[in-house]
Amino acid sequence: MSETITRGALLQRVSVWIGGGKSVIGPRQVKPANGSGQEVPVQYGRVASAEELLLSGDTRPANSLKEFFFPRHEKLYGYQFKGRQIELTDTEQPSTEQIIVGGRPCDAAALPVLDHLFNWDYRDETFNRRRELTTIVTIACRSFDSHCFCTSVGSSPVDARGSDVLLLAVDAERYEVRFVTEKGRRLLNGATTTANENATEPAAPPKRFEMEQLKEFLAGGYERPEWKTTTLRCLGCGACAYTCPTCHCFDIVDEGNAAGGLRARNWDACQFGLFTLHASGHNPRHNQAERQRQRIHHKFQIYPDKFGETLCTGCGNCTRNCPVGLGVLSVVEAIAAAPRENQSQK
Amino acid sequence: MQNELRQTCRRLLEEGTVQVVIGYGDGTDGQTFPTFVTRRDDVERLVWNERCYTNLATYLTRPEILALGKAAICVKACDERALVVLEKESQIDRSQLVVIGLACSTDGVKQPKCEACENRTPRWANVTIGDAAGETAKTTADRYAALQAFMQKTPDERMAYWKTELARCVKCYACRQVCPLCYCRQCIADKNRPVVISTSATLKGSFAWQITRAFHLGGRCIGCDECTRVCPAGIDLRLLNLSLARAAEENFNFRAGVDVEAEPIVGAYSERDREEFIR
Amino acid sequence: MSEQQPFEPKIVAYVCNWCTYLGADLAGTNRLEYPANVRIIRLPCTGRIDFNLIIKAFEMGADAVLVSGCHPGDCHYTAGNFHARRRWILFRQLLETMGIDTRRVHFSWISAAEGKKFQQFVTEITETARALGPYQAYREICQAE
Amino acid sequence: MSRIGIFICWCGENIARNVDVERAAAEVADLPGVVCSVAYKYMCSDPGQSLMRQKIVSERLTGVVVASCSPHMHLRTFRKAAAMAGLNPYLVEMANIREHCSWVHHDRQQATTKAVELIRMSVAKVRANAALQPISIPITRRALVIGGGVAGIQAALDIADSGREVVLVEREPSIGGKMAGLSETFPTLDCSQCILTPRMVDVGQHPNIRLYTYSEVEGVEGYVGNFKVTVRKKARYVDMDACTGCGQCWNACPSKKNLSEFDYQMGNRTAIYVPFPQAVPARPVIDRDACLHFLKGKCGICAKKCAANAVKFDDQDEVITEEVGAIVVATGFKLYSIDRDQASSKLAGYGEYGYGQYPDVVDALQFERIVSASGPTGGEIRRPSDGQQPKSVVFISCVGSRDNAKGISYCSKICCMYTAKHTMLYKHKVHDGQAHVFYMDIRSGGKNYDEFVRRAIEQDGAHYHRGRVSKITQENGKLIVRGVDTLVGEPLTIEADLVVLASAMQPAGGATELAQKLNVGYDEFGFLSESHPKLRPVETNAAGVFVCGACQGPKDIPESVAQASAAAGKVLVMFSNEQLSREPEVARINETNCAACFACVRACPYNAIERAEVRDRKGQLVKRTARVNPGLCMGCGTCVAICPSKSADLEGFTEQQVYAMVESLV
Repeated sequence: MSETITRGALLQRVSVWIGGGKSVIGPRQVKPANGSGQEVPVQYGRVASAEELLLSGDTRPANSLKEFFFPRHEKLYGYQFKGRQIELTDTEQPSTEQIIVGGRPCDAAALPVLDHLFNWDYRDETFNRRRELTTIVTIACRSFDSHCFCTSVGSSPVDARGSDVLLLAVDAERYEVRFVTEKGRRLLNGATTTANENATEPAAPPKRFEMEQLKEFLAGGYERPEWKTTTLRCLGCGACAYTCPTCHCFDIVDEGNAAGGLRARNWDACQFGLFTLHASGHNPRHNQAERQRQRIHHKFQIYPDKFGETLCTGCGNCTRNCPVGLGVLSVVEAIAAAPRENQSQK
Repeated sequence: MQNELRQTCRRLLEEGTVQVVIGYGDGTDGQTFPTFVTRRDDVERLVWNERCYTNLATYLTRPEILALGKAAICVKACDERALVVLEKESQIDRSQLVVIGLACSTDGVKQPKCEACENRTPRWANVTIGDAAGETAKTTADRYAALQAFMQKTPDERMAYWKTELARCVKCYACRQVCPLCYCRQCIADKNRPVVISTSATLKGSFAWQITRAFHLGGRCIGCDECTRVCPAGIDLRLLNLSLARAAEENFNFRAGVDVEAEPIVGAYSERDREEFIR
Repeated sequence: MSEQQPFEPKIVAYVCNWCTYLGADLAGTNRLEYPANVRIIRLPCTGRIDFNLIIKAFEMGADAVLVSGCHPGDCHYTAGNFHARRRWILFRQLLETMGIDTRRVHFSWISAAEGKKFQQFVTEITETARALGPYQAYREICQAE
Repeated sequence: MSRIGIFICWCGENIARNVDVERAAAEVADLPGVVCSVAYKYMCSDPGQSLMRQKIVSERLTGVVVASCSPHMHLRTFRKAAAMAGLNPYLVEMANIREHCSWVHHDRQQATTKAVELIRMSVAKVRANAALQPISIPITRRALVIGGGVAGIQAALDIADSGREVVLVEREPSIGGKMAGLSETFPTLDCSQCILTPRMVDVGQHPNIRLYTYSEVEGVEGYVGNFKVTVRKKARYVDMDACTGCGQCWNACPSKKNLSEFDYQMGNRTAIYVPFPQAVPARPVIDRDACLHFLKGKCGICAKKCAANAVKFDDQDEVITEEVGAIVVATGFKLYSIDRDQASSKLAGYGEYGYGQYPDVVDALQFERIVSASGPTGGEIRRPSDGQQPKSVVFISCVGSRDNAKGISYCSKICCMYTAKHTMLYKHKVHDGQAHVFYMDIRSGGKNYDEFVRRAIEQDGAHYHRGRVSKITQENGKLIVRGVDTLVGEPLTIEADLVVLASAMQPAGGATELAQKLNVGYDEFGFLSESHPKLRPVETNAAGVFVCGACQGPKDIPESVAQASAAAGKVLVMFSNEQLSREPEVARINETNCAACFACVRACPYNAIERAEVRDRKGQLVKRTARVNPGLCMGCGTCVAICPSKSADLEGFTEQQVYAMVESLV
């Protein structure tokens, strides 16, 4: 026995939520305002109507869900010069309820991973507030592409971590509903029916590398030449980090003028050449190989050591969005498969 | 062609003419990625097919690649224009570079820019592989058709369009990093004393950034459209580039990278430049 | 902006030290009155005036920007204004494409002897800006988060 | 933290009438970094300045804003005052609340508000100001003069007479230039050689002048005050020191039928020769292409005849390096070559006038030699073809000049005058002859100039026809000149024995190549560009390089001489100090960030930016970079705007300062 919901019933709920002033977020085709012919990817975004949502379970939005909890630009507080005094104004805490519909499980799975970071030595008010205000309905992936590798990092297309509700498509019109949290149950209360229909488990992408092999390499391969050879083509942009559901580096900037301004938290990315530039002029990571090594180490060694969780859900966004097809998967595949006898080689 | 390419590269590496070949390698799903071949036996990794999009010229100014030694680079006719500009701007020394020209067949690389392709065979390569035997005369109108269509909108509509589009910009700077002509050691966007361009990915910061990026390519952009291709937010940056390219062609009869003799229009002037807009 | 007070546009003028700045001085010496909306920023030469400054002025809430220097051939540094002119030709096209209101971006040659022209031109662009109203579109861009 | 002092001037009633200065002073007193804000009746007065000086000391100010008149009026005054009080003068800024505010805005409320904003802007700027030190450059107080015509001679003598050394380089074997070949000069008809040759001798004997004739400037390195010039002394095959100029050699030389350059191919000279008897130096040179020793390997008569043993057949070119601080270019002109191949495809010749085809069609300089007492005819007017005295001579002006169809749009300025002179000289020697002049306009502006032309017409009976000549043909030994007299409105045909073409002046050959070596600009015709047509007429955009004479544009002798003295004066002003002191508000390059695209190098109007290399201690190339030579930079800031990464910045108007100003406008 399982719970099911029809597509119509779901969309009807969405319309009610939108009508009620809630922010509904989901994968949608970003249409350019003109018809210049430019192909525009599917992205997660706030929808104005239920019809915009793409709920087939086949979409792989180019962005991740993190920006709805940890936006790319977030005002921390404002300041005004008043004579010789500086007056600070607090930022209003978020208060709009958000409902994410049609998220990918791998995107949702990143959120509990990020919870560690935002609640470690300092409890981040706005992040946690947004987490509380948000309910997440994910749809199990019905398909995968060559960049998907959730199974390699211990996840799967039906991974319910981070989701409040996980839907599995039964057919084009119906979903099997798996409630993960009470919050999720409350959200769809009354919209589901009990039926004796279970969705077939979707096919999972093949395992691309062995985590154990990777960890072994990371433990002893800091100076391995593969770091350089596999990352030569990296251009040093932030496309991987900014579309990654788990990357969370940020920069604190002041923006203002003679009257006042604001202090903000902006996304930052470890592949930028100036990311680690010190005020002295020294830059400890002075080439892309070192920056890529840092990225992989952070995801698979440093973060797990600190928080017990891998900082990667295998969504494949990094590789998919990389201008030169370089991402966690391509680097890790290469190094995990590197011959072992070279382990000690400098 | 692919075999010929591999043979050529093997020879260049064997003879020690170059230490590295910058070319295309196979990726998953038939995609191709930039690859750097330093050993002759690795030339088998090189491919040439209709998905060789990247303009590899962007690697010619990167310290990681320069460190590999004297290079041979694979270019398509469209990419090759970047070399002309880079040479004019003292970024490359053609005598220290072997250029392998790859001719695109008619059903070759398919990108929006291919619509306005005028020349499928590189013109200044040291070695040219394949013969596309094709120059398709294009008019100015063909070149700027996309822009022309866009400019039919009213200024307010154009502004509204860019507000929608740039709202998606996350400032990942893929447009900058992929650009063969954005080789500054420190971009003005990263300058903080003073902050000329707000670093935030807000509309304000994104407008300032995209205006600056486009303008700094004014009279320099060769139209490889890599910025547009790689934008994860799907912003049609090409329109901005085209507008400056058209301005350069209409006002100064200049197209970046098509004439090895022509001097850059940036840093130059003519006493006869138009000025009807100046009061 | 209350109903009683008419809209007073903010106008930023980037001018060269040797021609337009002196033209403005001459307007003063001759007591040629003009609206008080313009704020002059003195730079050595139009050759020094970068397009980023125009954008920055709009970010600071300017409703119009004026860039002015020596007539061709009169540049104190012989060619700075020619370089500037060439940049403006390109830059104006970009502004058009972006849909930025080019009625708010003015370029002029005003010599040290043209106090009268300075007065008239500043009056005219102030009136134009007043008629156009606040540059709401760019303010929205700057306020969006 | 800055400690800024604001000083607001009433300027009597000038500012105070429309600006509430006390209110303004109060409103800006709280700006960040401001420690004192006062208003005073007259800031520029002695008490006003001393108030500022006191405050600088008592308030330990790190920056000053004077809100008063235009900086063009008093910025120097206030900077000087600040320096007296021990504050770096470049930490003073002004807010122009008079010319730009109180004088033009009569609404007191608005004017005061604006004054406050202007002050706020200046405060924002001065907080980002840096203490700058004047740039001083050591200079070699020695000048190079290129070209030994009348302009070069004048400039060299003026500089040398002031006690400074001069290196004078002349391409020909003798100095004297075009003027040495002229007969008489307008408007006084004094003999050209009589006035010039004493000056030539002065040059030759001047202890401060090092003269290199038969030499050319090959390369120029360095910059203002510090040029290194390489001069190629062409092999002369005569030992200049040993030779006494006795003339035995050229009198004995068997190769006699060589066309004389000095006589414009109308006379002959020997293979070993002095160009003309009054040559300076009066030392011969051997023409390799005419000398039998070089052509056939035998002869050597000159060497045998030479008592001083001065003939050196094994002489070689010599390259000499001279260090100088200033350069005067006086390379002069040549005549437009009429029908010969034109150097530039933009120019067209005058085939229809038969020059080069008919020997009796000559140009103006050839006619000067025909008239000259030292010329090939000994001063008797005879035509080249048969030596007959011409009874009818046609002079055609504007041959090339003012003729867009021929590619020269400018007026050569001197032809109207010398053509009048030619008709007079002709009439004075051939009393029964008739001179005809075809002209477009007569341009005779100058002291006693128009009177001179009137004399040619009224006293010496020259016939002036306003119109162009369409064609010259030859029939029965006569030149048939077909033209039109537009005043009469009829075609006009004149049978002439001799035709003289007043062809256009052009810069001397090689002038543009030289200009490129010197980084001096030139116009489409090759005339060198002065720095400012009115205010810097002898300076060029290459600091330390000056121009005079016809290389800068067509001009006559008095003008060339005046300009030469002006150039010498500018050189001497420069040499009046041991160091060249320059304003420090110049550009600088952040060499770490510079991407070496060199757009700034192309754009710099002063060629003040060079391509440089940064090397480590071992001499390994670290990177390339643009680098500003502060000795050449004039501070326009064009490089800043053109630099995409803003690696170029301009002291006094840095990005920090300018953006601070804009960002204060809120």
